[in-house]
Amino acid sequence: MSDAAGLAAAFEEPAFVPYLAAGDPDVEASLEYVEALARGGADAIELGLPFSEPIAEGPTIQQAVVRSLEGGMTPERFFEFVEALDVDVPLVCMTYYNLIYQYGDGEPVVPFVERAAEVGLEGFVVPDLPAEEADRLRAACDEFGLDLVFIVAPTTRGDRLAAIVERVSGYLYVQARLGVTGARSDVSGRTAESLDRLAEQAAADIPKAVGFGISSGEQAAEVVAAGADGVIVGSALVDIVAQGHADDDPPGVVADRLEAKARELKQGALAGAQRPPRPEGT
Amino acid sequence: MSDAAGLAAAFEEPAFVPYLAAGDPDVEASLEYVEALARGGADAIELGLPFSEPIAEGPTIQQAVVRSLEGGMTPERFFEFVEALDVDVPLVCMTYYNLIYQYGDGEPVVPFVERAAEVGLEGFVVPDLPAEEADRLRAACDEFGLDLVFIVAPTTRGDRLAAIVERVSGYLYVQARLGVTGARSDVSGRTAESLDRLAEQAAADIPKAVGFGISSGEQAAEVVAAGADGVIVGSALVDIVAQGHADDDPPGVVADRLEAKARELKQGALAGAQRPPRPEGT
Amino acid sequence: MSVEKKFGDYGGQYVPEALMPAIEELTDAYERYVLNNEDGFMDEFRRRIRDFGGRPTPLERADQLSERYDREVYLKREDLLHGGAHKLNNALGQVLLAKYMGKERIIAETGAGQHGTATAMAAAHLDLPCEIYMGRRDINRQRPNVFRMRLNDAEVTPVDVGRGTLKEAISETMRDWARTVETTHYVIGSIVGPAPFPAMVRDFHSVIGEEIDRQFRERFDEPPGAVVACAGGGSNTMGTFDAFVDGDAELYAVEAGGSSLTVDDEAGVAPHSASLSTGEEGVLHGARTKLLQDDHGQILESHSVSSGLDYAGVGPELAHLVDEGRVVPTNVDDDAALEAFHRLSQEEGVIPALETAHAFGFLEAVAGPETTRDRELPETVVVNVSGRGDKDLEAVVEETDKRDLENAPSMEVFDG
Amino acid sequence: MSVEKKFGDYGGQYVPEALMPAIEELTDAYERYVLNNEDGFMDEFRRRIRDFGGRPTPLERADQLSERYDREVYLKREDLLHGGAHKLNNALGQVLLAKYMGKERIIAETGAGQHGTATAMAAAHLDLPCEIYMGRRDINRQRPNVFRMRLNDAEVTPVDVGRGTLKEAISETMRDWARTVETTHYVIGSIVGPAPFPAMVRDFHSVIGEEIDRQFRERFDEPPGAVVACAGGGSNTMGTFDAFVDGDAELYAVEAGGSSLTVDDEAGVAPHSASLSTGEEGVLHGARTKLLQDDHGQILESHSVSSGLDYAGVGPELAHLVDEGRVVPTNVDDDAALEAFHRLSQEEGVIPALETAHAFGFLEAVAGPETTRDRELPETVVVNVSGRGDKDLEAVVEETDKRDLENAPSMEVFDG
Ligand SMILES: Cc1ncc(COP(=O)(O)O)c(C=O)c1O
Ligand SMILES: Cc1ncc(COP(=O)(O)O)c(C=O)c1O
Repeated sequence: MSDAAGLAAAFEEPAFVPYLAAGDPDVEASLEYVEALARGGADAIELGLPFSEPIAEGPTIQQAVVRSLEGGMTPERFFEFVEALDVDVPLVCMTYYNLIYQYGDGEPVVPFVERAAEVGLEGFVVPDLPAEEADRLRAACDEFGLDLVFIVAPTTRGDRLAAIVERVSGYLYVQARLGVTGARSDVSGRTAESLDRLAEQAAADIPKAVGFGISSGEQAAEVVAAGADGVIVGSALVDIVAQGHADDDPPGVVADRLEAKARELKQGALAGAQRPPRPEGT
Repeated sequence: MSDAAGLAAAFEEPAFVPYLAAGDPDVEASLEYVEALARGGADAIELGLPFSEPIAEGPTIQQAVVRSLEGGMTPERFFEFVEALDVDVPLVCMTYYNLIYQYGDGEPVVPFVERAAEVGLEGFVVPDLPAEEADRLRAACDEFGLDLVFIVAPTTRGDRLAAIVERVSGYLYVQARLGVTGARSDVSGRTAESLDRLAEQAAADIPKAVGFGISSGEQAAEVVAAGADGVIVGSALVDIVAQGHADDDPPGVVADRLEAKARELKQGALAGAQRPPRPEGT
Repeated sequence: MSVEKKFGDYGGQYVPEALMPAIEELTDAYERYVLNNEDGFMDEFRRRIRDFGGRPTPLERADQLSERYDREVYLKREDLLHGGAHKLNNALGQVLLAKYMGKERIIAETGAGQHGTATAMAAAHLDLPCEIYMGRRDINRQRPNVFRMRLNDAEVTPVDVGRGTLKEAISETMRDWARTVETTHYVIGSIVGPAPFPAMVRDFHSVIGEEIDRQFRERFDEPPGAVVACAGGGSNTMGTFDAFVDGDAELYAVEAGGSSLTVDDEAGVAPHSASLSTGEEGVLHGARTKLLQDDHGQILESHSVSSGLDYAGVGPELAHLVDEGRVVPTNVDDDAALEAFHRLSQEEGVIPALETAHAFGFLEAVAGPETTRDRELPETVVVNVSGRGDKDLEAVVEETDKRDLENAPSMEVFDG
Repeated sequence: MSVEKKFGDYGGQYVPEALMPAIEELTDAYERYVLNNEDGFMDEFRRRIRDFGGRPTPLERADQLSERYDREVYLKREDLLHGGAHKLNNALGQVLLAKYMGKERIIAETGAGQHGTATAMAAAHLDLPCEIYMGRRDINRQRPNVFRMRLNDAEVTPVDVGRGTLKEAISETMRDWARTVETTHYVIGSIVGPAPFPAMVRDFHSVIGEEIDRQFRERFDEPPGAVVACAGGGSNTMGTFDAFVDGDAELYAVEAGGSSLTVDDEAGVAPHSASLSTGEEGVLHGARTKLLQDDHGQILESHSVSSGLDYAGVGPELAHLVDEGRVVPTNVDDDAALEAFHRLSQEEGVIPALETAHAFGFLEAVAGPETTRDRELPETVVVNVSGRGDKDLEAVVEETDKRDLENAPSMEVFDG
């Protein structure tokens, strides 16, 4: 576990960590939307840098990726986007490894991390980079003081979990269910199971944020009540962007909806902390 | 060689032997057409009893066969057709072996020949019955005093020719060219070759009628000049029937055309006999 | 060995005189090259059918069918032969023979296009010009096979007479041959036509049964109890049976029962193609055999969902073996053939030709869960998979759509 | 033997964490069953690929091509494998492995439908439910293959996102797998994807090269001078090369040169699929390999007249062997591939898949009468005929029509 403390600080109280694809559906609106999330109570924000083959995403985020790419998003424009943002919560770049690898000249990976640090990003989530392949990125993150978040799946156990815990910093992204991203109306029983498993590991003292399928304040509350340190919400928010785009709603109106949704989710997370802890072993 | 003399008698002078499919395009018109050919000078007439798979015929006669079958022609109706004809030249039934074989009850082949004799037919041409398979039909013909004509092809030689000559009676149908029936504007050089070959065989004293592709008086003359005892003409006459049918001409008009064509061909045959004989070996 | 011209009273050479010399020449070549391996003809044939054709084809245990029918069911996989059917055995043999005979040109008829494509492949392989006669109607129904022939550089000549199907194409090819016999060989597509074709075509296909015999004995140390093959003209049938005729195996020839066995004599139409089971003796396309014909001897129009079985005649040797009681003729209707098609595709992962499916329809009829026949099939059965079904996909989808079959998959995926 | 996870720097396991346990389980099963023949897995595989698949496939001397190129040209006839392409080697191997692993369900992606049909056949054969993801656009372009999959009882699930082609289908299949890993095995269709797929898929295909080696030595007592195979993902390629990597034979991997090698960076489009010859290192679909990508690392849309080669990546092992100088990467454009397609069809009577045609296009380019390259090809060459062209007939006719090719047959026969 790295000692970079940036992201972990966001989890002092039950945290709400939203995700949006940067530049969806265009740069200007997208800036407004991210700022709306911050206003709504986000404790940290995951910003997607779109990759053409988003194998870990469900249809909702896939479409967001397509919109952003069609709008001309590139890694460099992504960094400019981050620079242009007026928010004061930590920002995490969520992207696929090939974009990190190809950026800039010289030693692969380093230029991307250096530039990320320069624009003020606090860390990365890279869904197609397993811990075993992550040493190069981990080293660069250490060099520039950034966090590297890993996803833990319901199926992750034993040695694999140990390899992740050894390399993670910032927070652990706990995947609530098998499958890909996408809003769902129930929260899997597996979340609790995963949190229990993590509690038993050396992972005890890193914040655990649960994501994949959370779409309401009530779900956020349940997840936090089950022991999570925070909730990650993506598709439910991207849905709002997509709907607004489809209906040609003014960006201001969409931004208001996002802010309201953010508020609901943040409140849910806070409310969850007030609920009685789960009985052992459920 | 059988000693039945009926058909051979038709070749006392250079003979014209026309072919028509009985019942083409319908029974009534067809009767009129056959009678017109007799008036035009036919020395014998080949009447086709249509078979559904006329493998030895070209497109012209195939279509005639189809018209006749569609008009309801059957072997029994064919015999009635022959009975209804008012002509005084010998009539030959040209058909395929399966119709002869299937007719009537009891010993195959015999009922057909018996009935043919009854209605006054003088002989048969069966293009799909090679000499080797013909003993049964030959015997029945002998029994009822009918002739059995065989076709000799440009490629027929040696043993095969001997087998044919041994079984033939009436006349030899000398095929002018390889291939199937159908009018053509030239007469094959092979005709002369074939006639020479036949002259060398024991076949010297049976009439040789040349057919396949003859369509004009001039061609008839050439063939007779080359040594033939007669000409057989089918497709050129069937063409007249087909054209009349297609144009919806009154049967009387078509019959007149047939009679005129018959006259041309008979005159050609006669004229051929006046020409100087071919130089040896051409 | 001497050339078999007749099988009992069946067979013979009922052809126009103009063809007889060619047929005698062919008979002579068949005897020398095929029967006596002159100039190593058969060695070359065996090498080419192995390297070009893909022989031997496997004998595969059909696990699901064996369970379903509670006996050992084996598949002879002729569908894996180059071109997708047994047809190449004969086409390659005859084209090679034409080459040995010094012929310069190949012609053939085709109905569904299977024999035409096999002949075109063989002619391309052996570098001989080739012309295939095909009814206009068939050309339009069988586009992929026409493409294949053209791609192999064969001429495809449309036959416009009559209904534009196989019968007309055969007659037209005979006409071409009558014109060109001196330089041309006519590759007949089944064990039909004048001698020596029926015996010769059988000989080229008899490798099927020889392989079965060897492959089966390697597993069981004895020959199979029953051998089953579909029968149109009967080439895959006799190719499969030949090695077993002198033994004890039961031999089942499965014909196309079409939509019904009742003939419409008035219209000249048989709604089936079961000449072996229901036909009568007669002469067609050069041979005496069992035929579908009306009372007058006119040939009936035959019908079957499978165009390769859709023929009014059948090989004279099969007719003879049926009369002798050595081969059991039977038939399966269109519906049962389609169901068998789906069953084999789903349960064994082998999509058969519709022709082949008839053989499996018979298995279901005599040994399936709802069998209505009381024939007791032996414990071990080999079925010849005469061809693959790729050529039949559109037809199967269309025919399945018209019916209410038990096991038909939906094709809804296209609807979106 | 131990599992190869990397080939030099290429390969690895770049997949979402949720898939890692399944991949570890698979790695373990691969090691036990495939590498160590536990429970006789490889024996059963070899038996089934023989009896169900039709192995060994022949090695055939191409008489006309040998003459044309003035050297000994041999064809490895994978087109005769059940289903019509090499694909079954891998599909059958993986489905059988899934069965040994106790999986209850099979999924796979498909582009042109070749891998999908092979997987559907194997799943039907081994009685496992099967679902194939296929882009909507591909579904409508490849009707016959969709029919075949449905007939084998596989679900075919249309993928509507994006352009509805292979790339989207792969991503969608990975998503299904991420959801269902515990009970489902994902049968990847080439030597791509995360370890252990590249090594495992190669191992199932390596029988191709082993047979070539044996068959060639039977004739020449030495290995061939050169071995040529087309390369999309590279499964037929490595299957053919594997037995020769440690020897001296020259190994040529022929990619799709498409209409041009010039990339349109603005549109994100490569008008070719030559990732091995022109691509750069990157990470795609679970592996580090050579890719077609823009300056930012976004994957380019690839193009080829042959849909089976139309992929922006390539197997990591091939990328490594190219870097090592052991495999020579080369490419052939659409026009030359079509000409080669017609040449093989006309001169050898073998209608190849369009993918395969590229390998023959290379032969023409280096050894043909108008060769422009000065590479001197060895005296003996084996070309892998990875598949047959039946699936490509409509496409070939259409693409040929658009061009002015030297040797295209006319399809006028349909005009009447
Ligand atoms: C696959 C297949 N099986 C069987 C047949 C029937 O022919 P035969 O009875 O001569 O084997 C055909 C004819 O086209 C065919 O294609
Ligand atoms: C016949 C054939 N050859 C080659 C390929 C290319 O695949 P690979 O490069 O994995 O052999 C395909 C893919 O569909 C194919 O169908």
